[in-house]
Amino acid sequence: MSIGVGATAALLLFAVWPLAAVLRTALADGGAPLLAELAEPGAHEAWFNTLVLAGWVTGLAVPLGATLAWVVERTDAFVSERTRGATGALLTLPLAVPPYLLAMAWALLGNGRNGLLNRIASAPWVDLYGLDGIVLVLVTASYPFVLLAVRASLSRADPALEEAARTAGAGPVRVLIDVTIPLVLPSMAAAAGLVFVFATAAFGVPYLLGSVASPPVYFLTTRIFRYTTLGGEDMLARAAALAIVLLATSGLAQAASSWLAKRRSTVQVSGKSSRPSLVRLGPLRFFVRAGLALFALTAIVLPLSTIAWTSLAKSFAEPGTLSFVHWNNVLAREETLGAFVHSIVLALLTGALVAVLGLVVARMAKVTRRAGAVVSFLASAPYAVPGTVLAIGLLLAFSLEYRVIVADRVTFALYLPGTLGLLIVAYGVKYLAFGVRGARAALDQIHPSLEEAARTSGAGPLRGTVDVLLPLVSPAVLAAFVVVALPCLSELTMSVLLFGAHTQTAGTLLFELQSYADPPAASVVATLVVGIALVGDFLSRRLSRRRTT
Amino acid sequence: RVEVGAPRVRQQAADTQPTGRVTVYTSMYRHVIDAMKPILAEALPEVEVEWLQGGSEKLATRLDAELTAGTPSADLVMTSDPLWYRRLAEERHLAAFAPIPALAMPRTLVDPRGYFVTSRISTMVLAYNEEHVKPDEVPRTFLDLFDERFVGRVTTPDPLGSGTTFTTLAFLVHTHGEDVMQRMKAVNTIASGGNSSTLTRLESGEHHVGFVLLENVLAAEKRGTPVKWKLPEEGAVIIPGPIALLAKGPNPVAARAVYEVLLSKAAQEKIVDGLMHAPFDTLEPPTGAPPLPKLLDTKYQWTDDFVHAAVDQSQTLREKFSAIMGGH
Amino acid sequence: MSESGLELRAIHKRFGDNHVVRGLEIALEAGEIVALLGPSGCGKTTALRMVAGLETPDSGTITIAGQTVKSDAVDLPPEARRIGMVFQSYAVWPHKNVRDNVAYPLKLAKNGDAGARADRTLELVRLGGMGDRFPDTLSGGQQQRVALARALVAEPKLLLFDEPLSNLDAKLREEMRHEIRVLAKQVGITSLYVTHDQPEAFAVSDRVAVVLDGVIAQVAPPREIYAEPASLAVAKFVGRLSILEGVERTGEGRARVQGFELPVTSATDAQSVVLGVRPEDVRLADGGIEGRVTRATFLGERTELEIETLAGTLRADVGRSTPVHGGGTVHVALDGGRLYATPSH
Amino acid sequence: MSESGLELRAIHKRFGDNHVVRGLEIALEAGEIVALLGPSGCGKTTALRMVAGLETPDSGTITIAGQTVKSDAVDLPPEARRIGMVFQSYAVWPHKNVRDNVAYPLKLAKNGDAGARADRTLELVRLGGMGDRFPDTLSGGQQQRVALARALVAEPKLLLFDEPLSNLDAKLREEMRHEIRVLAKQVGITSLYVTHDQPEAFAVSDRVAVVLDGVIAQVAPPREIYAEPASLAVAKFVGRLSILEGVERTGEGRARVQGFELPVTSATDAQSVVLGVRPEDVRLADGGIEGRVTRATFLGERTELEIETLAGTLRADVGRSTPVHGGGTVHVALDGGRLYATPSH
Ligand SMILES: Nc1ncnc2c1ncn2[C@@H]1O[C@H](COP(=O)(O)OP(=O)(O)OP(=O)(O)O)[C@@H](O)[C@H]1O
Ligand SMILES: Nc1ncnc2c1ncn2[C@@H]1O[C@H](COP(=O)(O)OP(=O)(O)OP(=O)(O)O)[C@@H](O)[C@H]1O
Ligand SMILES: [Mg+2]
Ligand SMILES: [Mg+2]
Repeated sequence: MSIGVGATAALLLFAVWPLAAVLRTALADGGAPLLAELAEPGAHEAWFNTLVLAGWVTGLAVPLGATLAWVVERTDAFVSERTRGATGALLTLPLAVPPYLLAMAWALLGNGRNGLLNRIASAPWVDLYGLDGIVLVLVTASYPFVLLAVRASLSRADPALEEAARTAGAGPVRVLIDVTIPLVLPSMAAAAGLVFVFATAAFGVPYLLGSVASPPVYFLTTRIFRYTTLGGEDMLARAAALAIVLLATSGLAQAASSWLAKRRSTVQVSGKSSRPSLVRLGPLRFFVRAGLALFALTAIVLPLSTIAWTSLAKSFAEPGTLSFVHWNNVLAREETLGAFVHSIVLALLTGALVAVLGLVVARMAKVTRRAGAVVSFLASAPYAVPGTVLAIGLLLAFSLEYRVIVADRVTFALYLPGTLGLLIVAYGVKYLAFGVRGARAALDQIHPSLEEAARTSGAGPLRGTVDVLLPLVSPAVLAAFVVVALPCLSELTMSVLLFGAHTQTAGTLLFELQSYADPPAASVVATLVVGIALVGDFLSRRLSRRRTT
Repeated sequence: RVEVGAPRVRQQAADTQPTGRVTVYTSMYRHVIDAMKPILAEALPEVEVEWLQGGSEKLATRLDAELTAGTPSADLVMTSDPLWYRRLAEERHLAAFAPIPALAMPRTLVDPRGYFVTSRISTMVLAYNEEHVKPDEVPRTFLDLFDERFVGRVTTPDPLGSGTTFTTLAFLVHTHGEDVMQRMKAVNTIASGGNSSTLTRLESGEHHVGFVLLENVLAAEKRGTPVKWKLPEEGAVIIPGPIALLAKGPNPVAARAVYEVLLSKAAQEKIVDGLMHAPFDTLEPPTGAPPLPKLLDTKYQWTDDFVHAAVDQSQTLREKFSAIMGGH
Repeated sequence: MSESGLELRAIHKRFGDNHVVRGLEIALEAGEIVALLGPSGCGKTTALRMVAGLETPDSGTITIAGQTVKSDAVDLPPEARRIGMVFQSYAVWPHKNVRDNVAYPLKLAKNGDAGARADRTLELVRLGGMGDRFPDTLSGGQQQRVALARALVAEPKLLLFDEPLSNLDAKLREEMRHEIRVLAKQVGITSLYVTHDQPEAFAVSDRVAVVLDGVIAQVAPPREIYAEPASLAVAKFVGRLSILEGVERTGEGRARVQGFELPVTSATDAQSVVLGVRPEDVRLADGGIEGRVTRATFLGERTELEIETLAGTLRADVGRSTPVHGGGTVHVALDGGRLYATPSH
Repeated sequence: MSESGLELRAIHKRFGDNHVVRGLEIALEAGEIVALLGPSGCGKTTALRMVAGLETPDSGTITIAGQTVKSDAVDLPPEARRIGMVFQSYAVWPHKNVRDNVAYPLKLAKNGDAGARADRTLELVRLGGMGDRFPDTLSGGQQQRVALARALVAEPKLLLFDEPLSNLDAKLREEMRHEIRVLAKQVGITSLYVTHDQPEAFAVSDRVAVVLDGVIAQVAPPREIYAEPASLAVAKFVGRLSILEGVERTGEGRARVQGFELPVTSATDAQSVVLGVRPEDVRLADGGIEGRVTRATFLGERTELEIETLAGTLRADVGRSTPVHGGGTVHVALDGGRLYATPSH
């Protein structure tokens, strides 16, 4: 319990307090900045665009992710179980790639004037600048959330439910519509909520592809970004006011999705588990395979290889001439190594911190219903706060030194600016939601008697948790660790505001190169980031496979 | 009990010998910083200088937030937006200081009250891709960019995201009237990102003409580029990059010493190596660039009149720009 | 020969190296109920699922009501086989109410009258009036009856049951097995019923097929399979059995063990035999075989004894009034038994 | 009075409005095995979990081996109660091998000799040599024995079982219930055993406590509870029971039904009574009560009959050689019965 209290205190200090600092500025003078912002037509437009964007992204990513999940989990489209597993892994790769890198790649490939695709086709047939392009890129970045959730839910569902429909006379398609989809609807709804929030809070992609469109399109996040870059207290208050709007929007979406998810309880009694019989695709098999391959090529392989390839192209003017000159330049720079070391350390530490804290919070939510619900809300809310706003909150809250004084002596002093600590706090607060989510799902799958057996064997609550619960949830905790560590590896939005003289990260390096010094060198860093992320992803898969045996 | 306050002081302020750590927030390029490090180390062996390098706007956001909270962690700021320094000075966040080298600068490059001086000069020039722009088409003035012949071919950095660009916009509007923005709109100017992404758009041929900082083009020329630059006939927009001492900085004594070294000839030569102009006519311009006096001879002068207008109307100007260009 | 309800011919199925079903053959007459009875892992479920079309046999022919649904040339999908199936886990759809669950097969068959017919089938399984409730508000027994109604409603040619009662508690199980039999007979539907519970198989079926190791060891009506198991393995699986050694044949239909002679049937011609005895053929009687009671378990209506004799351990049931205690010496008479070939260890 | 093993006094527990346990009282002697037998939802599990400390009673006192573990003043956590518990779902930890599972309680008690003692306990539950295997390679019965070994190994003061066998198949269940009893007696440990299966309760325990609606309706040794149930509700729950109406007392220990007189015991002084008859007290006999056989189910060692008489439906068992068929008329004699107050509908 004391761990729970500690976790709550940490949450209040590191998550709630900085946000409160932001809100306070937004609500200064009786809410003047908020009211002023609400009266702005520009704000209305940004809000409207955000809703349209999030709506489209959700509307496309959910069916796409769910379809892919079904194909991977339930059809005979694969030659062997190995290819099934490999395809599943390949399709979740985008999770390991920062969305703004995807946007960079797509900007190169698909800008309306001279994107590579258009150059190859010698005709302007794609234009990814503007809302359409942003939607598409965000869809390719976010469908894996749905894929993972629906796959998990499909593999948990009692196959007899679907088989009963088959024997009742329904063909595979009818089964899909009448039984499978309703069964996975709750998990689809939950994933839809996540995707909606993801799209609402997205910054990099809307900025990179929206501001160069003609006319440019703005969203809540990019408008907030402008306010923050323009500087001044007034602007900060405006940004905070918009952040409230953003938070409310994504909060509503979250609430709606969890309402939808809970409305019909789908008790998934699993009897003796048998592998469900796979849907035989017959002649469609070829088309499904071709479709999968085409999708993986365009949505995953193409953008990633574009990034790698630009890093080798001599300049943007002559994309055909390859050389290692940028690689040599980047690798020769003193700070490159430092930045990557920092990022890897940050990713590992934050991943570990969030995985553990997420577990603690999820556990609290299970043990003490009401308090737990509040705490898990607090832990999940910051994900919906734009990184810029969160970073400003942290700057406002932690530019001062906090001293704990016992017996009139300073016993503990906390001063974060310029340290990796501040970045860990920022990343941790932002991504805690993932940790809580993962841990909750894992805990729900563990029969309470396993832990009770430890108690009756003589283990106290802590001991029981360590000896029984932790080992059992460790695959899920590892997954949460990876899901958090990957975006931290390349985090950009918050890092550029919070890094210190000695704490440059891969993200800030990338940003610096991209926007000031040397754009081709940025592709090198991007390639490195993606490479490290893919290696990390691969290693964690290996590790978790070993664990589950 | 919990106490909240300024962090522990790292060095006694009364100490007149410059020692300890000095933190500089700067938007200078990293290779320039790297080149300056040995100079500082030699001149001030007791002082450890920490460079926090980042975009001007990011650093401004960060410092604003720190100042709002009460304590800046920087001693010196050295970024590129003169208007912001004026606001900092008015809000009394800066300490007045007159370093000796500043006496040799052209007076237009020095704040008369001594709150900041120029440490380097960036120049906004015309740029075009020679593969796409015929010789007789090449723009000659800023206004030329927004001519009918360039419809859909113009790009600039985003004035709302980049300080140097905002300054340029303010000068154009101040000099030619608000009509300029209408003309930008009329040719579908894409104003996005920073100078470097603008250069990228020009290099790749996505756009053909625009304005961009001279230093970016010079750097590109070094590695080979189809983008050429041109000084506008009426003169370039020059953006002095100020340096200033923060009033509440943690280590003012050492900070002053660093301030002076950064303006020394040795350090300023590194600025020139970094393809920017130093604020002294005694120093050579960067290779291929016009000499300083030629630059300063421009229609776009930092008069009080302009500065007041730019500061007072910065908000309205931004709003108008947004409204005209679309988006906001 | 009467009309055929279901025929399996030479069915084989492997999972990787595991040859699970090894030439299974069985034929059901129309309207007949046959129970597949066998130990866990013997391939019962696999066989049933192949009949349903949920699993594909490696080879063999399956014919339902005269129509070949699976052969080398034909392979109908489950939905075209006109079957009804009841699963161990009920598999009642949680997102549909009871009526919609039951009406679903009718709707698929474009039956206009679906709701009304579903209600009538619900009456049949004694769930009248529950049509509007959702499955999560029903008890296990009620859910299983919904599943049954759903399987029956479209008048399939064949009903398949995979341990439909093993998630229910003992009392309910006894009630339901009777209900299932009555219903299937009333509707006159051919049924294949998988279970590993012997009394359940006996109570529900016309014939019992004992499946051992992927083949059918014996198919016969309950009485026959109980009284005349084809082998020791079948005998052991069908009801309790005590095995006595040191047995000699003493003539046609007679044998002697421990000096005690008794009437026997024989499953073998072998000379080296063991004697299988059912508990109800063991009586306490003076002058019988001597033994020591090693366990006496009072179970209510009967007390189960374990009696150690020189020939082996005997299990016997005695009424509650018989005074026996663990450790005492008793004499037992055997009323009958069956000879089996001595198993080779 | 002998040493106390477990005592529950006036235990109450509500879940919201649901008053689940309503003043439960029971005392076990040291070394005694008591089964809590009752229908689903009557509060057995809740009671057991309160003894374990996994659930907190609203009021009442719990004493284990003389030590008060829960009262108004005291509330020991589960780990301090010195109990062993066996769960219905086995709750064997999948990430530890068998030995580590069993050794865990010893390791917590800082017992240096943990591995060796775990191995000895594994021998006891007949899993010797399986220490290195992981639970997912074990059958259900083996897993449950691991759980049992884990509960026994640290020599707790009290063993708690919550339907430990209901996930196992019938044959295994019969074996295991005997094993559990033998082991508990061998170690001499006080045990509380929750089940809703009557034969299991009888086979495993010294005394059976029938729980109905959150209170204990009767505690007595199996024979007594079977022969002399305190009420009709208890009688119905403990074994099969037929109820006949139109009964009149004809003297001390005698009653008449349908003109047929029989010896009875009595659970009530009321004049308006019904007669409860056990199947084994029903015999086919000329001159008995006339009835029609409405169902005859051959189950192997016995055939279960349902006989409709004018006084009510009788259930009877007959041997396999008795020739009866559904629909025939029979006469039955009753060897005994018990009178209960007529239930008020
Ligand atoms: N999809 C499958 N893949 C691999 N092996 C399988 C599969 N399905 C069943 N088996 C194996 O085939 C054998 C027979 O399984 P089946 O389910 O038919 O047994 P069963 O007789 O129904 O047993 P139970 O009484 O336990 O349900 C088992 O050894 C099982 O492990
Ligand atoms: N945590 C809980 N919250 C609310 N109600 C509960 C809780 N646990 C049990 N109950 C309710 O208390 C009653 C008794 O439950 P309990 O589990 O003790 O029954 P049981 O006798 O063990 O039944 P079974 O034989 O089905 O296991 C049930 O109505 C159940 O729904
Ligand atoms: Mg099976
Ligand atoms: Mg229970």
